[in-house]
Amino acid sequence: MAKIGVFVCQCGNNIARTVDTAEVAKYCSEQDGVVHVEDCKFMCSAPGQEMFKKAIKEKGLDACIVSACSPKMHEATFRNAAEAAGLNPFKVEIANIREQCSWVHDDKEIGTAKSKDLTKMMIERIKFNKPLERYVMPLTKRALIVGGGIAGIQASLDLAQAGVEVHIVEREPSLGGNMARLSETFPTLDCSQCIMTPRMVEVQNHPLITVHAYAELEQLSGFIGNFRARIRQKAKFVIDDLCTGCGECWEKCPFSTESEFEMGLVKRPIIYIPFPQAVPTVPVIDKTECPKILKDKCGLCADVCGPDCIDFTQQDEIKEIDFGAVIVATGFQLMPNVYREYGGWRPPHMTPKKLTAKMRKALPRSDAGRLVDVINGLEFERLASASGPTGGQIRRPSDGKIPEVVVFIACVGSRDCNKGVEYCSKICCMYTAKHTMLYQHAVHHGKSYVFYMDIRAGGKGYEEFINRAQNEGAQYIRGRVSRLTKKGDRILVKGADTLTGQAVDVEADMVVLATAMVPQGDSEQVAQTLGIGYDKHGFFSEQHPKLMPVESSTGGIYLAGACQGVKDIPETVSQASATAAKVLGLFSKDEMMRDPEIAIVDQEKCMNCWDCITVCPYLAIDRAELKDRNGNFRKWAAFVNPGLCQGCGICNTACRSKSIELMGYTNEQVYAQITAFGGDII
Amino acid sequence: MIEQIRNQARQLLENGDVDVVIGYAEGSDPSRTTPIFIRKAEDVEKLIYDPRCINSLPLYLNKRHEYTRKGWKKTAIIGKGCDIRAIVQLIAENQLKRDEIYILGVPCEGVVSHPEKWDGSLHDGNRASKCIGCDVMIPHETDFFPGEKPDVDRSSPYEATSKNVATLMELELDKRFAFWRTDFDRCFKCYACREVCPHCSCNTCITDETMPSWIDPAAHKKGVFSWHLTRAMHLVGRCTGCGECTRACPMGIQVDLFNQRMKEVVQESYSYKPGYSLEDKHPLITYKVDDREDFIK
Amino acid sequence: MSNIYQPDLMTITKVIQEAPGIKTFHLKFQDEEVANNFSFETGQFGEYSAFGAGESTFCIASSPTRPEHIECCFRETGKVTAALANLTEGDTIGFRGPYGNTFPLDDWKGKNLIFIGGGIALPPLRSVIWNCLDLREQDGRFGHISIVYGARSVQDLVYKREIEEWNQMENVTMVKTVDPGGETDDWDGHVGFVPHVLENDFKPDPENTVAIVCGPPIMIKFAFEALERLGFKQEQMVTTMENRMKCGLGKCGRCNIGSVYVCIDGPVFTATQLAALPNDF
Amino acid sequence: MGKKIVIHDFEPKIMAFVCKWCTYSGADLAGTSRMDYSPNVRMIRLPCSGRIDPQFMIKAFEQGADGVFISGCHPGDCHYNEGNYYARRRNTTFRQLMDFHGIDIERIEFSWISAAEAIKWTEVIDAFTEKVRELGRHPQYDDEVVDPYAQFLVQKDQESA
Amino acid sequence: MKTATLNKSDIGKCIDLLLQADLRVIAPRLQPQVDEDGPDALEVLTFTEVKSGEGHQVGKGLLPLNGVKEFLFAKHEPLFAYEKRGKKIEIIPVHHEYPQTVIIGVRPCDAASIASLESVFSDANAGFEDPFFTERRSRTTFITYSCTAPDSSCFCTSVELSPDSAKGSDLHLTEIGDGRLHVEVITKAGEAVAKQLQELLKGEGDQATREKAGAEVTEKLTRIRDSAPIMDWLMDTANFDDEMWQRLGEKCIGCGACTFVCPTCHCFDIVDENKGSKGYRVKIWDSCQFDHFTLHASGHNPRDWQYKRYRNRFNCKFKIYPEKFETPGCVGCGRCIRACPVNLDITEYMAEVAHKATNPNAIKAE
Ligand SMILES: Cc1cc2nc3c(=O)[nH]c(=O)nc-3n(C[C@H](O)[C@H](O)[C@H](O)COP(=O)(O)OP(=O)(O)OC[C@H]3O[C@@H](n4cnc5c(N)ncnc54)[C@H](O)[C@@H]3O)c2cc1C
Ligand SMILES: Cc1cc2nc3c(=O)[nH]c(=O)nc-3n(C[C@H](O)[C@H](O)[C@H](O)COP(=O)(O)OP(=O)(O)OC[C@H]3O[C@@H](n4cnc5c(N)ncnc54)[C@H](O)[C@@H]3O)c2cc1C
Ligand code: SF4
Ligand code: SF4
Ligand code: SF4
Ligand code: SF4
Ligand code: SF4
Ligand code: SF4
Repeated sequence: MAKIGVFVCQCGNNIARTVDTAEVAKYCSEQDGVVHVEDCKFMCSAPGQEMFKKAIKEKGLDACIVSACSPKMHEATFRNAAEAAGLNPFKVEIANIREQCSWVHDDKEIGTAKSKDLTKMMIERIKFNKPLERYVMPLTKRALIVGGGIAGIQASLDLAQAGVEVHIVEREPSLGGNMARLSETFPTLDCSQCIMTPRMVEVQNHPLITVHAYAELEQLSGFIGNFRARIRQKAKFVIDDLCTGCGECWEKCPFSTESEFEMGLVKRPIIYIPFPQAVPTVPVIDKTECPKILKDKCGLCADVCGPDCIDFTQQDEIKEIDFGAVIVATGFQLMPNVYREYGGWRPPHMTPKKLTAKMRKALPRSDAGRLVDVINGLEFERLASASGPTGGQIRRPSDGKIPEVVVFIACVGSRDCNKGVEYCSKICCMYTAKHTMLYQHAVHHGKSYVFYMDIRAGGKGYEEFINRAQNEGAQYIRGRVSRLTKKGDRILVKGADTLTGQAVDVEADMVVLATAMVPQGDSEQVAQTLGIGYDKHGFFSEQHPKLMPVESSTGGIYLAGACQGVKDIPETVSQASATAAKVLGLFSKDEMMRDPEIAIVDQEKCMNCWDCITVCPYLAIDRAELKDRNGNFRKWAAFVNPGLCQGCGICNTACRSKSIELMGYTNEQVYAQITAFGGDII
Repeated sequence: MIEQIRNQARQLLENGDVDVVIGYAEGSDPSRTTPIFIRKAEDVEKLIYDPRCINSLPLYLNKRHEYTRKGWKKTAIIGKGCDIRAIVQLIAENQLKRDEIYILGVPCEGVVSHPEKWDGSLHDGNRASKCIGCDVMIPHETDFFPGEKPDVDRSSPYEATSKNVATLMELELDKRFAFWRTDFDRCFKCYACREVCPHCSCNTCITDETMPSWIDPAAHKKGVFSWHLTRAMHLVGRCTGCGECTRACPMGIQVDLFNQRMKEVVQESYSYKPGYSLEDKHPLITYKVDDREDFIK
Repeated sequence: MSNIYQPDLMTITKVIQEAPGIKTFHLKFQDEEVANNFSFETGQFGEYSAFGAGESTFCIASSPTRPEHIECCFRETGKVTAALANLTEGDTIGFRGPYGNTFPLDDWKGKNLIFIGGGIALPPLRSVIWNCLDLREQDGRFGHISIVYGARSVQDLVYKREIEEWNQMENVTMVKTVDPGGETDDWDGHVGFVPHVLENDFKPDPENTVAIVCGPPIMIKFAFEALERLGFKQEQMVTTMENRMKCGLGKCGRCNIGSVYVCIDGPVFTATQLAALPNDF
Repeated sequence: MGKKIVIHDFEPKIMAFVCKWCTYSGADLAGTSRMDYSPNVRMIRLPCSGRIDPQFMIKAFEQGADGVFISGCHPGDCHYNEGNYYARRRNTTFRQLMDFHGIDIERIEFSWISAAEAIKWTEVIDAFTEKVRELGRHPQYDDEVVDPYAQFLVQKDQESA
Repeated sequence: MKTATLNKSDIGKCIDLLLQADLRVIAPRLQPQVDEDGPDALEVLTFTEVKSGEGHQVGKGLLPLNGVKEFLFAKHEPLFAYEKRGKKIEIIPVHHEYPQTVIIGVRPCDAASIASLESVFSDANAGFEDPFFTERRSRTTFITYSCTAPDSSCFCTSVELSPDSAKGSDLHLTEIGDGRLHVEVITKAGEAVAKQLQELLKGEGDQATREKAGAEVTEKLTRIRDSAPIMDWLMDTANFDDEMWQRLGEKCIGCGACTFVCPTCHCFDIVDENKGSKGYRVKIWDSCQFDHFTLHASGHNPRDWQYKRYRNRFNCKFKIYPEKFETPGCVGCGRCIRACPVNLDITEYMAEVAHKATNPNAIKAE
């Protein structure tokens, strides 16, 4: 390593104006280990690079310093050039004497002195640079998509169309997610089912897409390019391959329970598909309700099934499949139960997390003390949907009457640290406006009021959409509703108009709450299964809020749709396509090259305290058992997975015994740099 | 009380439940006690416990003593509260498994600060200052405790602050500096303060590293300052306050004051005290998004 | 006031990469006078410094019969050796020495010699091998010379050229071996641990023979045992110890085995001497 | 461009440890925008402020730095998500420790500087250099400056008097 | 041998006189404590350079925590400097101008320890002379002070010394009552110092009282062993593997405190302190109690277990020193006993060995 070459660039006049490059070169030539110096007009020019390569070859240089512009500019250039000349690229360092010296200092003396110092620091540092080899990793070109809402559907189609094999794991018996519930969608008011169903069918028919409906991701191991997923295919008690989707079974099923898809507004049979356009059209038996499974009574469906595909003994099935990338598209739910707040009694304080845990026990509709006609947005969507329980007629749940007066309340649970979540759910303004219109279109004489805090309609055509809603008759009142109470068969809405400062009381037939959009109830658990980060609400965290908004904190796992934050459909779809692009980028090569500037562990020194494991943001560190020659267990030690490590070096700092070290920024390198600046002691 | 402990120890050894009992025995002069490893049931009579039992025995449980502990599958150890905190911390740091040890807890009324100060009884003049405000006089994590263990509330994240630290903090900066310079002048880097620390359990301490030389190995001013900064930093949020480093220092340097000061900082900033939970992660490897940052420009 | 800790400066005239991580330096004193006054005998060692990193102990790997330069051969194991490994021709290093006792060549007159070495322990042997070969050339003072040398793998063998040279020499038996698993396809030597090959394949005759063993402590132990089984007596077995040392002057206190300081009373010991030492090595 | 640099009798040595994503880029931007700041600082580029080991700061002081400057991305902006949070905790404690040793923590500056904050970079660096210049040479390891023993005893005596 | 008397109260004046003569004076002094009356505070007495006769603790207290060894065998001794210039390296000798020094208030055990150190560092040991030690030694004069109140850890009489021994001393002081000191001038250097103190020294000493005083103090020592059988026992290599080493030594934690405070422990390390292209090679203290002290590059460690390291220490004192240098390596100061955090007591080893040496059969039967 004692053969260091130093190349001082004048950068035309950019550096030479305030730095005497010849002087710097001369100074460097006197340094320990430097065997070659060059003072050059333009290092990055073709002749400059040629000279650089020539010097490496002819002088047999084993390390090079280029004193020039910021490493951000040309570090890669010179590293590549060195590689071409047969020198390990990581034996090239840049001393930044332009952006951080010549351009910020006027005085030539100072500029020269500082340049000398900066270069000297690099000379000392490079003596400890180790030649590093990029890691080559295999790559499985198959993508896993968790969640089959519109985000998952979009991403899968984009990928499959580009020739990538895709598997979708969907928890429910059908694809579709929340969008399938919507009636018409803002800002164009086109029918949700109409635009969605063709895509679902396309997914089903695409030869490269495999849908695991009614399945869950149980475990994900491995790392970018090399994941292995354990997928639990929940028992449907129906044999997929045989079922023709004729519907005999669900039509004959004598028992029923509340329909999740219909938000409990109506009932569904025990063997069911969630909604008529479901994909796949294979029904499942709800084993928690089925009397045949629970107490061996009934079994009617099996009798009626022509192809004989009912199998009550079916077990959950575990499939292990390898993937190269994962797209998470698990979506959202509406904050459950908040409307109790307006129901005349105070609920216990609950965070959204706790609320969601309780969601499963969705409140029974017939609950006496409740205001049955206070519903949430999705329920309204179902009421307004042509395929919904009322066939698109807006009728209130309690008695089926067509409501004359409907009050819409925005921001229920959103923007409210105390009773809900701090953030703005962003889509509520829009869908509330949509709802007023849908209502208005369905009930021409009806009167709709909207209590709102602010109108947020920042989207293409969104403000116009709100204006349209107001023009079509919705009365917007800026203010909070303090209480909802029962008054006869109506609901008394007590509110205030903060613009006029007056109390407003409205007697409504139905109240629609625009409740906050929150993550799925199990999002934290899902995040842990996947090994990705999540924020305090439970939304999955993106790698960087601005520059890497679709990457999760773990390499190879991408985020699409509402699982990452509140989104409407256009945003969801764009993000889904973005993840597809990322995956395609990853799959564009046959194997992966990983930067070697990653952490490695000195396993003998490691005292297995696992501090590094705690701090690593990428879960890149694992526990390894060291064996002796005879294969007996000797000790535990940390082990860095080069596929996961992103090279932040946080572990390096956290490790007290300094058993883990970040290549390219080793302690010795940094120390050499510090010491070189320290000045004289003799 | 010690009789109950002896009986329990005897039983453990006789039944083969443990291979060894680590405890205290009479030392080589009347003011001192010494650690003892008891392997035979008949030797349990040697066990004693009184305020002279200063040593932090969990030291022998950390990895540096692997050689000594070779072949011990299960170890019983006599622990006063502060030592048990050290054990708990070792477990939390994965240096020890809970089921490898059997904790014979002892109620403790405090220990003497130095053997030299022992005059036959414990009183305010010789009770170690670490014992003031101690909330584990009835230890928290035990397998055996002589008698009933009353419930003690240890939920407060604050431990008593040290009077000595307060005195030093009141000094002006340059005086504090002068004080430490005087002290550090004496330090010859024997590293006794490190070796007695139950939490300095690294296979190779970074001070013994040569690539790079983390701190100058010499006992000159630079070397000593760097050593003490390093040591104190490594113990932030981990030091369980046994005070052994100060006691072990043959040059009378009160090294534990750094740890005590850092204890206060950690309490103030992160409401954290080590050695109470088998799972907690220490504050330097955890964070909160809204941690204090009043000093950051 | 002469400073016993102050090294003389030497220039590296040649660097040879012997095996991965192992290098040989050829060294010449920079000061004429020092060079003229310098003499050493085989078996002795020196303290070599890489300025900025510190000092390390290596034996002098060249033979006193070839005094044009001295050689050392070292493996990269730590700070100093890493720093040394970074030096190239023309660079300066420091040297203190020679220190320690020497191989008792006079006692070996007229005897057959077997040199047994493992891994990086060939350098000290190489010095004495060449010394003996050269002396035998001069006056035929030694009988047959055999060399048993092994390393973990073919790659790790040092002095590959000289092994071949010895192999070609008349009146020299060269037995080379690598540990099981370390052989290559074109390997023509033995496969097995040195003591094993010595005992089972080579089977030297103890009659009028001295065995000189060098290697890691564990190899020395097994080689001695093997030799004893072959009928060698303790006084026929010689070794050199490589205890860790800093000063080489009997002061820093770390190389002692009982009251014996390897740096001043060693590094060359006969098995008889070792047997009398406490079990502290 | 160009305030004139005045060379003072004492020019402090300032060691800066910065993350390469934010602060280093911010400093680069200062260059590209031809801003001007004091030349006393030497930067060591690290991947993340979470990589800044207190050991580096100790070493820098030990090696004669008069001030140490640490900087990384603003909270929430860390390229690695959380590195700067760990850095913050480390420094909270490390500063207090230095303070307890009697070392002026004004000599350690911690700042969040994003890649866009070139102006902030120059301002903070200039102010810090000025501050350290006023504090003077870092006396920590100088044998000559004071006889600490005498000084301490004198102070003790004065106090008791 | 010349004798004189000196008033005990004049020691401060002595120090002033020596300082006036441009000598560096080192005397026991108390070090400041954060809270002098606090329960944690101990008196910290050390040999320190003093700038005036005030506040010294000569003759008070027991032993200073540090021995005098650091003034002869420095904690940090630059051996030379070097500077790298390209391929060339220049070695620059460091100029050591050690001040002429007087150490006053040295206890007999510490004074005797100098002889032990000398035997290691002088050219008598393998013909290599450590110039730094000898240079410092030649410029240092020891004024010793007989002990009056040994503590329970002292055992100098077990190693052929006594609380009033003048071995290794240049000028020896013994309390003879009435606030007077008996002064013995022992060496030339002592005489030179005595000359500086001329005005304070009075008449003749009182040899008889001095001896009586010495004998009285000797009576107070509690730990008394005969070291001769110990050495013999250790000479037998078989005993190197005796079971007692592990039994007694397994509690040792290898902290090294005992070796650092020991006035005769001399192990050191040589390291480079580098800064850019310049640096020093320095000699620093080290200890045989550290695990990496003997660790080989191959990972093999001859003393892999802590008890073996303590065994080495004990052997060093009672076998290696006597065998190599014909002086015991221990002066019975008891510092290691006081310093040891786990109360590992060198005299327990001595007792055990003595027991084994004198009752070999009893042990075998055990
Ligand atoms: C009342 C209301 C009205 C709306 N109106 C409009 C509108 O008019 N226009 C508009 O643009 N947007 C509208 N939106 C927003 C729109 O619904 C969302 O943007 C969109 O549905 C987000 O799609 P997604 O795929 O991210 O999530 P989802 O639709 O929630 O899909 C997630 C899917 O993942 C599945 N899943 C969840 N967890 C798991 C798991 N662990 N394993 C396997 N599968 C899992 C779920 O079953 C579901 O199928 C409205 C929202 C609401 C609440
Ligand atoms: C008489 C003698 C002759 C030797 N001859 C040779 C030789 O010809 N070729 C050769 O490659 N090596 C030889 N060695 C071993 C060589 O001295 C060490 O490998 C070297 O000193 C390691 O130095 P370092 O500074 O690079 O390692 P360090 O950074 O100091 O330490 C690295 C590791 O090496 C160990 N170590 C340090 N110094 C020594 C030492 N002196 N002996 C053993 N282990 C040590 C340390 O414990 C540590 O584990 C010899 C040793 C002796 C005593
Ligand atoms: S932090 Fe260091 S010692 Fe602890 S497990 Fe990680 S690498 Fe090992
Ligand atoms: S460098 Fe960062 S990403 Fe890599 S292992 Fe360490 S903490 Fe994890
Ligand atoms: S125990 Fe005391 S003398 Fe030894 S290293 Fe620690 S502070 Fe220094
Ligand atoms: S000082 Fe730090 S590195 Fe050394 S043993 Fe203690 S914790 Fe480990
Ligand atoms: S071995 Fe102990 S008693 Fe003997 S001289 Fe050393 S410190 Fe004193
Ligand atoms: S004997 Fe005591 S002082 Fe010495 S190393 Fe062992 S524990 Fe430390």
